Amino acid sequence: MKVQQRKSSFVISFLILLLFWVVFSGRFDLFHISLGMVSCAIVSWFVSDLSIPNPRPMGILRLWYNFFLYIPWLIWQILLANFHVMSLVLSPNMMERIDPHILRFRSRIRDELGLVTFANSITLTPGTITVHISAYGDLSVHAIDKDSAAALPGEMEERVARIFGE
Amino acid sequence: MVNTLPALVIIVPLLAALMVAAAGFIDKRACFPVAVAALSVSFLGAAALLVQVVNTGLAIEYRFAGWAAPMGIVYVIDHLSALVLVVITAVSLVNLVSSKQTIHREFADKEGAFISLYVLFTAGLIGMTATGDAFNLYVLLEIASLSGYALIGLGKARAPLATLNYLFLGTIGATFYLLGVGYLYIATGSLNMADLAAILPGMKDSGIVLFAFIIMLSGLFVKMALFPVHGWLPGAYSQSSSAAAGLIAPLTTKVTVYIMVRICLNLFSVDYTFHQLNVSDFLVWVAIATIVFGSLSALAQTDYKKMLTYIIIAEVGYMVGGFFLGNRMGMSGAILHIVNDAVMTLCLFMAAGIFLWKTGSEERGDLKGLFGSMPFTMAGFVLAGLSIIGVPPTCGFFSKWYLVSGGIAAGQYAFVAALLFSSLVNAVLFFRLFEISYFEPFIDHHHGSDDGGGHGGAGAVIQEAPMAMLVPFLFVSIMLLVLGIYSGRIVTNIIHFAIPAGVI
Amino acid sequence: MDTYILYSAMALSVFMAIPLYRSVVGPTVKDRIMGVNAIGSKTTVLLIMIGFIFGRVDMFIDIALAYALLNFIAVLAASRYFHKRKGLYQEMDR
Amino acid sequence: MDFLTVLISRANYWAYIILMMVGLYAMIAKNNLVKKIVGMSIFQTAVILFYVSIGAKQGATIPILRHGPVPEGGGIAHAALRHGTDAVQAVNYINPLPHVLMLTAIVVGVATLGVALALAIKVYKEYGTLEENEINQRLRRG
Amino acid sequence: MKLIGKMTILLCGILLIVFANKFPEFGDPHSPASTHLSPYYIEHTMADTAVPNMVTSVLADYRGYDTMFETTVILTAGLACFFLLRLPEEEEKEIYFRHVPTGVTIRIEECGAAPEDSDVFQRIDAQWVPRDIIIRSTSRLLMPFIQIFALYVVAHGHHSPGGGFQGGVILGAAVILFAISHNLRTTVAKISETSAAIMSAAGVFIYAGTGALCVMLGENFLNYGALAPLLGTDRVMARSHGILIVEIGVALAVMSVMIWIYYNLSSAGKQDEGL
Amino acid sequence: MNLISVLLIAIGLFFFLGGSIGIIRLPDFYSRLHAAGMLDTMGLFLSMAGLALYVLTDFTFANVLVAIKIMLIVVFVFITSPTATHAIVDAGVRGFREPWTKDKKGGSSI
Amino acid sequence: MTMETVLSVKPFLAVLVSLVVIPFIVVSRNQNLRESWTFIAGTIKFLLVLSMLPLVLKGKVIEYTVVQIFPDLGIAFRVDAFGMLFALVASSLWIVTSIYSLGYMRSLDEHSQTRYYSFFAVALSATIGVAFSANLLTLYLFYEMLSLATYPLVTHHQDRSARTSGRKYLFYILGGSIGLALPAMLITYHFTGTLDFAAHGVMAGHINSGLALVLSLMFLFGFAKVGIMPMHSWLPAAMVAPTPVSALLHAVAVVKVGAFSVVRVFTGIVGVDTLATFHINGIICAIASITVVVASLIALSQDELKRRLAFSTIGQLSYIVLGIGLLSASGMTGGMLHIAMHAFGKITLFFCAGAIFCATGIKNISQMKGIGRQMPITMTAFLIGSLSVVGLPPGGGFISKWYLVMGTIESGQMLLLLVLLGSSFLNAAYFFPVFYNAFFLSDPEMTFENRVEEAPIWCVVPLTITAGISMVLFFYPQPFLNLAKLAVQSINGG
Amino acid sequence: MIWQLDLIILVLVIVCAIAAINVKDLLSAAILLGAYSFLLCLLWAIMGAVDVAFTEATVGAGVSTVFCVSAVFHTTRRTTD
Repeated sequence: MKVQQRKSSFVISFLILLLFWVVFSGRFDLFHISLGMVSCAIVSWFVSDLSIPNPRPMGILRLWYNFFLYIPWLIWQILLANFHVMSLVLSPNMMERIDPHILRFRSRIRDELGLVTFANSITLTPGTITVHISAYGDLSVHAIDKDSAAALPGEMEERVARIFGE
Repeated sequence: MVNTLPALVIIVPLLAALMVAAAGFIDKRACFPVAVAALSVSFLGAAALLVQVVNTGLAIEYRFAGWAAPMGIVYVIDHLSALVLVVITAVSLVNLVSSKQTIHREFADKEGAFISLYVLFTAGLIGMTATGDAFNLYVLLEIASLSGYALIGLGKARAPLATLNYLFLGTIGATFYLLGVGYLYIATGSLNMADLAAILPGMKDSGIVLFAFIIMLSGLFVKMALFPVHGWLPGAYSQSSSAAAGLIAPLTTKVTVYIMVRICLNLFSVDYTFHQLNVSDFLVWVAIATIVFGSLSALAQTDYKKMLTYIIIAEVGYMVGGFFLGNRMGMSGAILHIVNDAVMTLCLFMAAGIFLWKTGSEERGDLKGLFGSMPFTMAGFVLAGLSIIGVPPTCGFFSKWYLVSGGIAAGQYAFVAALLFSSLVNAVLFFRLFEISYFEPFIDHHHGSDDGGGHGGAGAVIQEAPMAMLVPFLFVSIMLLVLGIYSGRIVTNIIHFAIPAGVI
Repeated sequence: MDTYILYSAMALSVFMAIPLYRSVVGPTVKDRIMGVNAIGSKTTVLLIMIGFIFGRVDMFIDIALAYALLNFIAVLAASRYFHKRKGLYQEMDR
Repeated sequence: MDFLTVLISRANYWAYIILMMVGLYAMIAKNNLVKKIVGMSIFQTAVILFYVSIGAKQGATIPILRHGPVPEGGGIAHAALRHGTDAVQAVNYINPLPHVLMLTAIVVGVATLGVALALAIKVYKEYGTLEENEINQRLRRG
Repeated sequence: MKLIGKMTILLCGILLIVFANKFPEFGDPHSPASTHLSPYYIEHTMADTAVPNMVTSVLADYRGYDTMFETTVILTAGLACFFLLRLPEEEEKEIYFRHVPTGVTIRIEECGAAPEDSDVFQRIDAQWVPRDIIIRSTSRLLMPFIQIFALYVVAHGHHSPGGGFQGGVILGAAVILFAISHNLRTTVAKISETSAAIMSAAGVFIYAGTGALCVMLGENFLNYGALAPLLGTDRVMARSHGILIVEIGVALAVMSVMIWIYYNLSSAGKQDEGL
Repeated sequence: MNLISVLLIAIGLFFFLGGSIGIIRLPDFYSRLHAAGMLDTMGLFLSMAGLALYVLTDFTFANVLVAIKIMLIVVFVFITSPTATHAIVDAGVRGFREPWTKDKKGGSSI
Repeated sequence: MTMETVLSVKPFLAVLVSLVVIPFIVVSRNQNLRESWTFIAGTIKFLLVLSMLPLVLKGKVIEYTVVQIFPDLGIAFRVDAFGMLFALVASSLWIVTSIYSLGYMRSLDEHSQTRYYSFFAVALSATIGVAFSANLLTLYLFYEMLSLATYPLVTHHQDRSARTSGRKYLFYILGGSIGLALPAMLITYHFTGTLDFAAHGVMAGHINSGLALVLSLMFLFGFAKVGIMPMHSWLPAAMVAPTPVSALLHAVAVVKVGAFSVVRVFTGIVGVDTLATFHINGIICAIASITVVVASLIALSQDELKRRLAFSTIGQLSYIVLGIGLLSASGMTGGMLHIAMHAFGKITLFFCAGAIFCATGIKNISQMKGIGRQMPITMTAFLIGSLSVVGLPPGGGFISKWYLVMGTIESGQMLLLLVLLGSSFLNAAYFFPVFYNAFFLSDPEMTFENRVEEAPIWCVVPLTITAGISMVLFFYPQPFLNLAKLAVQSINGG
Repeated sequence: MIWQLDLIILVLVIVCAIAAINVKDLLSAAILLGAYSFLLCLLWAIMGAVDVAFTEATVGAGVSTVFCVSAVFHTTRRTTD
């Protein structure tokens, strides 16, 4: 089973990496493609047990699909938050408007990758930064003002949880 | 068929260094034989090159990657470089053979790395000597320097600090050299020495070329430890382990002097160096200062190895001063002294290694009674000392002869006086050592017992160093005599062709 | 358009002085790391812009990409110092 | 040529001199070994700046041959190229030689940096400090 | 010392400034530097080596010999760091383990050999860093992409900037990233010091060996044209492929040396706990 | 098309400026990170998008790849930037640096 | 007069032979074997030298170039009359001294005898090398070799006084040769382009008067072994050496090498004409005379026998220099002859001093009261030796002094004649007390009363031989006289 | 070569260099050295030296900073100048 797992994770990473190679390379003659194959094989052999510990081919596809759905929303959120922080920073009475504080809460996401995605999303959204995250989902978040903090955990957590099927 | 010898001389050590580096992690026993074999091949190659050059009288050019001179990198083996190549490979080989046990004792689990660095250092020097490309020289200089830092750095307790200082100054020197190459490049657009030499006479009055000359020479002066910038040398050399010192001390400064000679003669022409610029007088005075300073500082040392390092500084003064006398005699002397001083210094540092092996100390006072307990070693040591002093028929005398003759011919009596002064100081230094080892009773440091008693060495048991150390050492000390006797041949057959015809 | 990009690049390089100011002056080391990080992101854009100015953007992307990736490693290494060690002032007291 | 023109038209050279002197100053006059190492790094990069400035060529593009035709309006840094032909002309490309040399110099720089830092660590292990004057004091005392 | 330093610098600076004034115009296409040698490289690179990136062709072919030693410089640095810093392996006095589910740290004294790592018990450093899942997961995610990018850089040195050295450094940096985000011991277990050292020597050996192979085929050292019969191409393409081969050697050497230096520098020679 | 890219780049620059100003004005480094890390990332995203669009004005296959690569940089930055920010914050926490809050002014804003 | 040149390897062999035996000496564990090697070498060397004598007496010159070190200068040997004279003295006396050392060293049971014999052999090689050298470079080479080889001999006892003396010895000898002789040689080489000894010197026409004077003085003081006055004090100090060493080296090899070198340089390099035209000889004579007188006066006040002999040597050596400085044929003949005559006389004296020390352990003259009765043979030999040194018949010294006196008269230097005669008187004055003490006084403690107890036979025989030769030379000085005359002829002839 | 950018970056580079050797904390010096290499990378790119820029980016950002920080980690941050 272990060998099986390794094999499939090898194949998955190989395919993904080959895609990247093609994008990087932009050359499709035999020579470069074969070079790419070799390179991808080497890298996948090297990292297959690291990056994709338990491969589920269909799961990964679904995950990615969900993920791509999540991204536009995230970007929109980030943009909104950006304008908010921007207005904070550029406002003459900035010192009155900001109110940095740390808030702590526990996320219901259990998947490690999910937690990381969630934490990074929080950080990416201006106004909030994940200070610490434990393996059990305890987050401490530094927020620059009350408004930024208000949205947490909120919708973002829902969406991330949905990606990772929880 | 291409003559591949010039490439082999450096490639074989390089490949061997790689193998040794790997072998150090696989099977340590393989390191030493591989290195010795490679250096032997390199030595034989260098000797064959020398013979070829002397026989044909023509420089051998080797084109790397098959590209002709200004485009690619070429090696040019002429009389001068072939001679220096032989010296480098020989010194390196002999010292490696003799220090097998020392290496084993001092760097038990890093033997592979040490030998690899050792061979890389040699390869760097070989490349510096043979290359005909100004920039390639920089790269090889850095290889030699880096491996040199490492070799020195793992010595005695103060070695890291001293080496760090060496590293700083060495980097300044190398970077200045690189800057000089850049200035030449900006002025001419070329990096090949022969090509540069062809272009430069057309732009004698260019300030850029002048500055290139100044900055390159200042860089090299730092590297060769000329007087005001000598600070790094004593600490670094005296703190290094004996196997490393036996390699680095004889070669580094000499090869740097060689490069200076090469740059002044073959890159900037004789005409430019000696007639266009009036720096030679000034540099001779700097050399005089170096000699006097080195000699006086050597007098103040009680540590044997530290004394040697100051002597090296003084010897650098000999060579630089002799070269900048600007006449055939002086230059012959300087070039001959490159050879002789390398062998002499090697001999002295090998002796230091043996003393260290024997007494565990490099203090002057700990040489007590060694004449009695190790007569053969001391015989070789005396020969080396006499050679440094300049007593005939050891080789030191003959190079000094040329130098003094050159000094007289150039009317630089101060330089002559400095040389003689330094000879006398060396006599004092070495006879002080001889006296200590001759008159005072032997103390066995390893066993803590005083078995000399009464007359020094009268009852001492003969306890020579191991054969593997002693035989190369004696070989080198006999070479001092042989070189001395054949110095005439060296000068007439080799060095005279190395000096351009323009020099009187 | 290229002129526009040139001016944008100039503006960006002027903006770069501000994080640089933070990393030069910045009271704590963390401020400096942050400044460097900010310089890094601006540099990435700037590299691409230079590519446009040279008209050879395909050649500059690789640099920018490598830059983005390695900047991350440098920042990580620098902050890693604090993960393992205490702050400067405590070290001085010690 | 008035002062400002000289100042600007050779700005790279002035900058290299300043950087070089900054590095040299740190190497000579600073007391702390790591500071000296930092200075050394700066010193070396100054030379790189010098070389790269030698290689610079007005109106030329980067030293990688173009495959296709020149795009319209693409690139203002190499105006010459636009009225060039398809044939490779030296005047259209920046001199690659200094770049090659400087790759080597950078490599040498990082190698030296590594060795220097290793030595600094050893010095610290030996003396417990990186300040040269403190080390010297310690040496003098014992 | 400071005064001397300032004086020296003043002197050097004045000297440099005086002479810098004599330079040709900055960026002048007609300066000697731009007209003497470089036109040959620019105009012949395609015909000689079929490599559009002149820097690569000059680096690995025209001046390939330089580059071989450049790689050797790096190897030397690796060897030097090892030689200077590496301490002999010593019996470990204390070993720390962490029970992952509870987060309890256990300290074991005077044990002979350390017990194996398991999912439950994890060996940790004395200066323990709590397992930061963000950094760890991100690095893990990024690693393969960095590596494939690095390999791309190595392979496409002919057509775009990059080549063996840059690719090698990125590869090395990827491993360093792994070491930073996880810990040194895991990394050393994955790529041991021995293999790093041997790989670095092997990398340079690929380079020098290619050159030596050319010598054996009866041409000058590093003249890749000699490889044409072996590769089954014409001489120009053989040069191109030869360049690729040596670039791979450079990449291998640089990568492993960077890892090697990092191992030694970050643990001060003990190779147990890194940065 | 060009107009959009000009606009995007302009907005991106604006964000960069904002991030820079934030770096100066905000009181302590936790809050500065909000500006430095995140506004910059957004600026980068927007300007890169503008540039990618600009590449696409000459719509060839090679240029599409270039655009994809540019966006790939953005993706990487979106992954690395929060991680780096987090690492710096973590460093701050481990350096026992109290965040600046309104009640304890001055605390660590030096 | 053109000289016929013969190429032969013999001079080189003569130099080499004692070097070749050194390994055998070192390896030999057996004492007898070791010393027999010394004898074999000595005999071969003597025979080699002797075999060249007929050729030289026929006015031919033997040449051999070993190696060409500089384009026009190499290590080369050339045997002419003067060199032959010196070589003959040195090689014959080596055999005698070897016999003597055998007795002396064994009876005193000295340590490190192997080293002793080895360096002895080296010293002899160097001496012969100096004698046969064809140019100044070769001469210098062997001169230095001799200085260094004698250092271990001088400091043989390895005690504190040996160390001090060794230091002094090296300081003067090496300091002189490196500091003065070497630069003088190089300057000469620079200006003249050659260092070969020529009959009329090589300086003429190349060097002006001031430089010639400076160079001459540099040579004179640089070859410090000749012991001209300010550079003399190493000689008494070196008397700490075992007596055979003092005997051979300080009566024959070392000091005579100094004298020989000075003569060679003055005649072969500087040239008699140059000396005369620039009036350098006057200065040299003055310096030599002062040395003669002062050394003799000092010798008077010395109580230790060997020290007295040492100062006597200093004085006698200056006779040689003086003889050359006279520039007259007889003077030069006398000077050269004095090398031989003084050697035989002085070695006898040293042997006697050693024999006395061997037999009784006494060093001072004041303690020797009545010793003549105990050691009649020794003291008789002493008498003959001192007669020779003082210059009275039937000692060989008379001949040389005669020629010296004739030389002063020839060149009309009456002041120098006075010096010569006066110093002879002084010589007599410092030797007279020795045998007066030995034969006519008696010790109050009657130590030596009627007990004939000579030194070992190995000591007595050599001193008898040398005393005999000394006497024979008075009656039959032909070999040396002919050689000296030939030498002077080649210098003045043509 | 783009001289306008060149000038601006040169100023920044010099400021950064001077700051790197004057800052009173070795870790900061190491980090500023990293920033210095970032800026240099830009400078090379501006002058068209893409390969040099690439190398500088990888070395300066990826390796030298890490090395410096490691060294500082194993020694000390304290400095008097």
